[in-house]
Amino acid sequence: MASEHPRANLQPLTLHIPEPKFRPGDAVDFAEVDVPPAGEARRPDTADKASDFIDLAYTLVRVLDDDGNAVGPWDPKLSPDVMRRMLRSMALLRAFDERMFRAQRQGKTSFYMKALGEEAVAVAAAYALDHEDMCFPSYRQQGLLIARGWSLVDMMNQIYSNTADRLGGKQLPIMYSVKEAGFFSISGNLTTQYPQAVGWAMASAAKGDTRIAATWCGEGSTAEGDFHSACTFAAVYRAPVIFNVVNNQWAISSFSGFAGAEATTFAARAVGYGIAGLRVDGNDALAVYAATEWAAERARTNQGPTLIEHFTYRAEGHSTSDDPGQYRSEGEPNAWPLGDPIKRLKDHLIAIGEWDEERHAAQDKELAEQVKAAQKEAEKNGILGHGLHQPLESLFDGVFEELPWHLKEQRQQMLDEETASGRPWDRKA
Amino acid sequence: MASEHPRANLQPLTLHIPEPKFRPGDAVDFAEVDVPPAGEARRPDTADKASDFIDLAYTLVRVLDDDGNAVGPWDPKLSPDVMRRMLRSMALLRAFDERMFRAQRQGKTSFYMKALGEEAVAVAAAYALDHEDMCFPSYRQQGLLIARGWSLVDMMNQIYSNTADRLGGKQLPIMYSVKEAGFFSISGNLTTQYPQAVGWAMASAAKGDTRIAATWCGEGSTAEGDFHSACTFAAVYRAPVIFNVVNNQWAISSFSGFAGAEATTFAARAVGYGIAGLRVDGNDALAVYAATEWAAERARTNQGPTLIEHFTYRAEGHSTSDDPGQYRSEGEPNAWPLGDPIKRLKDHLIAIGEWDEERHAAQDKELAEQVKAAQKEAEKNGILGHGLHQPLESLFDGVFEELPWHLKEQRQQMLDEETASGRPWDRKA
Amino acid sequence: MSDMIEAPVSETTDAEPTTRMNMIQAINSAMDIMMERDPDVIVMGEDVGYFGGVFRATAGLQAKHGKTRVFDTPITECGIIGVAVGMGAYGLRPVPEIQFADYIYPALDQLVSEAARLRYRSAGEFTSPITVRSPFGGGIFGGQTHSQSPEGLFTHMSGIKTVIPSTPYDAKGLLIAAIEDNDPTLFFEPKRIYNGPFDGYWDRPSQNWSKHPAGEVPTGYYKIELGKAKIVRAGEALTILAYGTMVHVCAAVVAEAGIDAEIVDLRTLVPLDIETIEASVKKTGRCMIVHEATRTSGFGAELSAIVQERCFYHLEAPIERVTGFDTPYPHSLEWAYFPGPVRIGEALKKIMKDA
Amino acid sequence: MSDMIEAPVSETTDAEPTTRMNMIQAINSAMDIMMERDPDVIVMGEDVGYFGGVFRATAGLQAKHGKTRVFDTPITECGIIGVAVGMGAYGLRPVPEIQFADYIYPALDQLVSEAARLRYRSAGEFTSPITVRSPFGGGIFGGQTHSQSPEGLFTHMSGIKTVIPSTPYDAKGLLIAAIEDNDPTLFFEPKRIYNGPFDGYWDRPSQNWSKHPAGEVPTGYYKIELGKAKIVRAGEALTILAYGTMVHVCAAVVAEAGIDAEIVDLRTLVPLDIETIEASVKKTGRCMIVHEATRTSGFGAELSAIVQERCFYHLEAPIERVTGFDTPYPHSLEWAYFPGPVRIGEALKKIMKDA
Ligand SMILES: Cc1ncc(C[n+]2csc(CCOP(=O)(O)OP(=O)(O)O)c2C)c(N)n1
Ligand SMILES: Cc1ncc(C[n+]2csc(CCOP(=O)(O)OP(=O)(O)O)c2C)c(N)n1
Ligand SMILES: [Mg+2]
Ligand SMILES: [Mg+2]
Repeated sequence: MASEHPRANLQPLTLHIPEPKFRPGDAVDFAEVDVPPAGEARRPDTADKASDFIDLAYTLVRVLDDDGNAVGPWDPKLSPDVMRRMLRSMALLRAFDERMFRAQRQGKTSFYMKALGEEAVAVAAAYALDHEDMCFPSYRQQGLLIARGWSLVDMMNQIYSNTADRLGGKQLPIMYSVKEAGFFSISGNLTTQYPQAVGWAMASAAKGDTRIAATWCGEGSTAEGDFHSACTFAAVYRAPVIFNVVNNQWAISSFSGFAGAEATTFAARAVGYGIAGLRVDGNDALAVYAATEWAAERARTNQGPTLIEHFTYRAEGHSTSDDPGQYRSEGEPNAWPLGDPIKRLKDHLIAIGEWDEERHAAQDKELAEQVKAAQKEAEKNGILGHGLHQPLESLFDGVFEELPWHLKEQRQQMLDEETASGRPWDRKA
Repeated sequence: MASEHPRANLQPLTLHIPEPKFRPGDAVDFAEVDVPPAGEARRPDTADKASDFIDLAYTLVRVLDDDGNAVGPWDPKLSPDVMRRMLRSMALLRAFDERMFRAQRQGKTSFYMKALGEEAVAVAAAYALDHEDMCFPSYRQQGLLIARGWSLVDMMNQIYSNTADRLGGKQLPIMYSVKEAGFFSISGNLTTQYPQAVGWAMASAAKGDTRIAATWCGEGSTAEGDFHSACTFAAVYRAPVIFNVVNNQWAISSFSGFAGAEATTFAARAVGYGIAGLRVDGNDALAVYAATEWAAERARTNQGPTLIEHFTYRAEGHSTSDDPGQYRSEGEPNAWPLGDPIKRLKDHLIAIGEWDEERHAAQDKELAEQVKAAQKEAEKNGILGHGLHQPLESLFDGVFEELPWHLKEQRQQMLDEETASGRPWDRKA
Repeated sequence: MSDMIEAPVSETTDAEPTTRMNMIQAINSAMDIMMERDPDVIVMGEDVGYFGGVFRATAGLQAKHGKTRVFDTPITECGIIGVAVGMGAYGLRPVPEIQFADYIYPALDQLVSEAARLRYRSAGEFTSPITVRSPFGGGIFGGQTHSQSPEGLFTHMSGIKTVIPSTPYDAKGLLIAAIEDNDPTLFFEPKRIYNGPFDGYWDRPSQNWSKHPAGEVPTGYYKIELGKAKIVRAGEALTILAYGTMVHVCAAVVAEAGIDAEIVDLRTLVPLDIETIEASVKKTGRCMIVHEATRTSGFGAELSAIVQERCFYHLEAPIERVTGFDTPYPHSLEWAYFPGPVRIGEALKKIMKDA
Repeated sequence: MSDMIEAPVSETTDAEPTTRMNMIQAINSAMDIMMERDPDVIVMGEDVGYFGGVFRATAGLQAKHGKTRVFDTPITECGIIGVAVGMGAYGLRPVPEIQFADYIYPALDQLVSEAARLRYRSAGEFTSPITVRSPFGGGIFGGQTHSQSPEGLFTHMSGIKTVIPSTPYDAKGLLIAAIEDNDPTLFFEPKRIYNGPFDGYWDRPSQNWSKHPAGEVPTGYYKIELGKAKIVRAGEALTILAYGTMVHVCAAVVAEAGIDAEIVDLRTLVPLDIETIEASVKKTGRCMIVHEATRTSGFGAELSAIVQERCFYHLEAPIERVTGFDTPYPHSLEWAYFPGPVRIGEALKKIMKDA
């Protein structure tokens, strides 16, 4: 065939490499972030077809306006009591994060990850889901456990890998597993939980159960193939699952542009699969609640999956191993236009006369005490690196249901080693 | 949090399992397939933003109408000469497929795959691309080679794994590699070529080259994680690449519903990533040409990737190992509403007075002869299973650039084996 | 060679009635029976539903057990295993198929980081009682991507079991055991012997299971304990460790060579039946290991290492590995790659040299 | 222990001037130099661009060589390797990073079925001159998914090379050789010794490279041929085969035990330097193999098998493998898993028992 573009006439191609707006030292101005007014987004019927509300993947479902009012069709009209409990859960999560972050800095454990600034995402979702619904979280949804009233001491025991750690010190701190609270074992490998959530949801549907699944991953993690497999399976079998994409703008040092945010929203991925998609103000607890409730209703009525992008901001470093000052402007967290999720819900409760600053301050104090007391309790069971908290032989527990001979041999070898050595481990620590 | 859905009141979930419309024995009626009139779809400027023509992912770009006219803004207005060459390439491809399919049935090789009914997809694309552009095909785009005028004898040599097979008998038949014709080595593992095409395109852009890449996969193959990685990378770096999804309705025995076709189009995947998407009548060579030309223009002007869904139908079994009568109605191929791509282009050329049935019949005869002659030529170099066509030691060529000691040892071992044995292999065959 | 492999009756727990089955039918029967016995067993994979699988291993299962329990999937091996892990966590017992073992790599992360690790990392709160079936091995002119033997990889991964049958009888009993097992199991099916035992002489007429004693298979439920090898030929001269297709090739070569070899069909690679292996090698003093997979770091390496560690003072000759070469699986030179009778015969000579 | 490892000067082709580098700096320098010398070398991976990598291995490269040559990627290891394969086919020489070796599994299909097979299946028309860098190994309280040693898997895959340095000097020279190599190479970096050699005594103060002779690294270009091991301690009593972190642990144990061991640092696993290994074992008559990866089917199995095959008649004691256990990498019991001085010491006693 004829080459209709003689090469000599062609302009050289260029490769586009995304670049975030601000780097260390830059003054931050988020004016370009498009924030539609609260209450503006329409709320389709949960029985509507996904193709009928594609626009919702490109706006922001927002309920709380700048004056602390709850407005528009997505207002879940929660009782003040429920809202106060949500507020309390978020504040507790923040207090917990702060204390555990510090514990890591004090050398009491190896690792910690905060959810600072994105507390609403997990907490409000937990309130909107049934307690029996199954959550497949990433590492930043400890808010689910806290909202479901799970024991702080138990969480801390895991963080400390101590004698009371139900996971026997086997997992990195914060990689909880709490079946009783409908919280699936967290994996270190990103996004593997997505197809697993779909499988769980498919199983529930196949069994004629009524429970649904929900899963979370970061915006950066959406690039993994597992994300795509999950969306494809969920679309094909109309699995009763909620996909949450927590778009907190950063994936360690990489801004969301490296996950595709320059081209479209993450909620738009849903459009690509023909499944329901919502883009939500992730710092608005009522919007997160409403979106989750709506998606759960769709799932429960066999309308299939919903993908919710939670537009939020990671106000802290990625983890205790990270220093965000190396790659982004320190002005970002405070300039973030969607504000602080705790303050926004607090302001709303105050605006409707159901809360006040004094009670809030008192609650903060109370929660700090609660966390401190829990920490004290947990530390009775030991902290990481100070003594041997698990029997050595437990290293082999759970590789298989029953130990095959080779693991028995290796276990014996390990015990013999200890005997033979002057290893400074206290078996009974 | 309160469980707002007491379980007892909930309806049991059900799992949706897709089911194709027709199974063996069923009468076929494709009335439900939505076929918009030719000429209807608008043609945006190649400089337009992807978000400005999302509708094109949900319609069908069609140029040839039922009366053999080329209509609408996508008419590429090709010269009769170019169209006659395209027609000839498609007919040659069909003749080639027929003969090679038969050769496999005659036991001359182990495997073959036809492109029957989807000839336009690869052939018209080859005409719209530059010869220097790089193709990353799946196993059903032999039409690219044929349209680029590549030697039939060379292709057959590969199919026969014979002495003249440039790939040294190392690959399954039809897994061509023709660098000279801009045709990347075909992989047996589905969709791996997708990110590779993106990498090639990124490299071209990084180097300020003017060549672009194009890649193909089936609708079934879009489910692989590689597809998602590729689209994500291409969106992020605006890679000059064309993604072709050949939606021929079937993936071996699984209808397109198992890849998500019940929920939306495959072109809609593009919308999910915010990249340009087109849905094209894959049996309309002029539409395929026009879409490819348009996408290539976008790529060449740094507008980034385009995903084109080619809506077509796999008129034959998946491969020589497959019997489609086991899982779909035999009436499907003939009932397919988009017709035969060869007949449609032929009818157009006849309608505009540039072709006639006699010339067509004569050409078919000529092409059959050409293929037959090529086959005769190729078979001089041997057919699979009849004699040893490659030196035994060539088994080790190309594992690495240079043979490490262990492969040298194994090569020697193999040669010693042969000497030691009564193995009926003729080293010189 | 068919009568060289012992009749398997002794292992049958519920042996009547029996019928002739090839390996596909035996595998199909295992799934069918398990789906009847346990409503939590489900079967899924590319083309396994209406069509019944490209090798027909799931034929008839959808019609019998319904679309919700036997269904086709999207073509994403990562998704298939990931979804199976989630179903397992719910409480189902999924039996996913990977159409060819060559296509298992996209699923590796879900297999290794998830299925194999879930029990451990959750201290038993969640488990992965899944059985991944996949045809493997070459000798069918399938070229590079329909012929590979990746079993060795999985044996390096703690938390997963690897099972490979060599007869219809074993296939059924082992598959039932794998499905009942509460840990993830890879069940690799030697596709070259789906229809009949293959003796490695590719230029001789092929056999089928109807004349082989292990082609007589109970129609009902029975299982063969995982982790138990089987001595398919007792002997004194040397020990041959093999599995899958290569068991039959070895048996044929040994018969032709008239050597009194003891042939151990491993059946399960992890956990390995070290007792049987050790006893045999200590008895014979010689050990040959045969597999079709590429040589370097194949499972033969582990076998050689462990035999050497345990039987060092009994060994009268170096342990020999007979394997595929360290090349991709070729198309036209398939039989030059394949560790067939000549390669095995040469190794036999070498290992028996001083005997 | 630092002076137990010989100064590497003899191998340097262009040795002046030198400077003190830790392993990260040496790796950084290798990439920097190769980017200067060859405009086709590009560096990509999660967080490697502006930030310079979570271990800082690519720090400064983007600022110096530009965003088109050093850039961050989406978080898809499959995509990173697939894209690198395509770039390689174009003619570039990509050096992708996988942030932790534990995250290499999603890329396995692109590595094994594509990068490793492209030259073979296209008869050399297309090649994959890519070098995949990835930190591996434990001992940093990284838990299950920041500690694994998957190198053994890749040694089973024909068409790919596997390289593991143990010092800054070697890291730089080997990485340059890997980047120049026209075949795909996995370059696993023992992260435990990025900053200093680790002797396995986790409860003693840690060292750093500034006091180690192999921390003196030429600032310019030099390379160390792939496939060449290095005898880091000559000896007569036994041969120890190790690589990466374990080289240092072995050296420390041997020094404390006062045993005249010959320690061979393999440096490249595929292709293996069999000559050096064979000569050493034939000389000493004893062989110990040490790696951190899980035991079953780890690369130690291949080493044991191949040594046994070639040195059988020289062996005076069973070859010993000292490895991690067949469990996932634990968090709190990391040091019970780790094949540290006690495990090595016990094995030494066993292997030297009759000496
Ligand atoms: C498969 C895999 N690849 C890479 C990593 C390393 N990693 C851990 S977290 C992270 C960034 C994830 O960012 P995002 O998904 O946006 O979640 P966020 O941390 O912002 O909540 C990376 C690259 C990993 N854990 N798993
Ligand atoms: C990774 C992988 N998984 C599975 C297969 C087996 N397989 C080969 S072709 C095919 C169907 C592909 O269907 P589609 O993508 O629609 O392409 P078509 O054959 O219709 O052109 C399958 C499942 C494979 N080759 N590679
Ligand atoms: Mg993020
Ligand atoms: Mg198809």
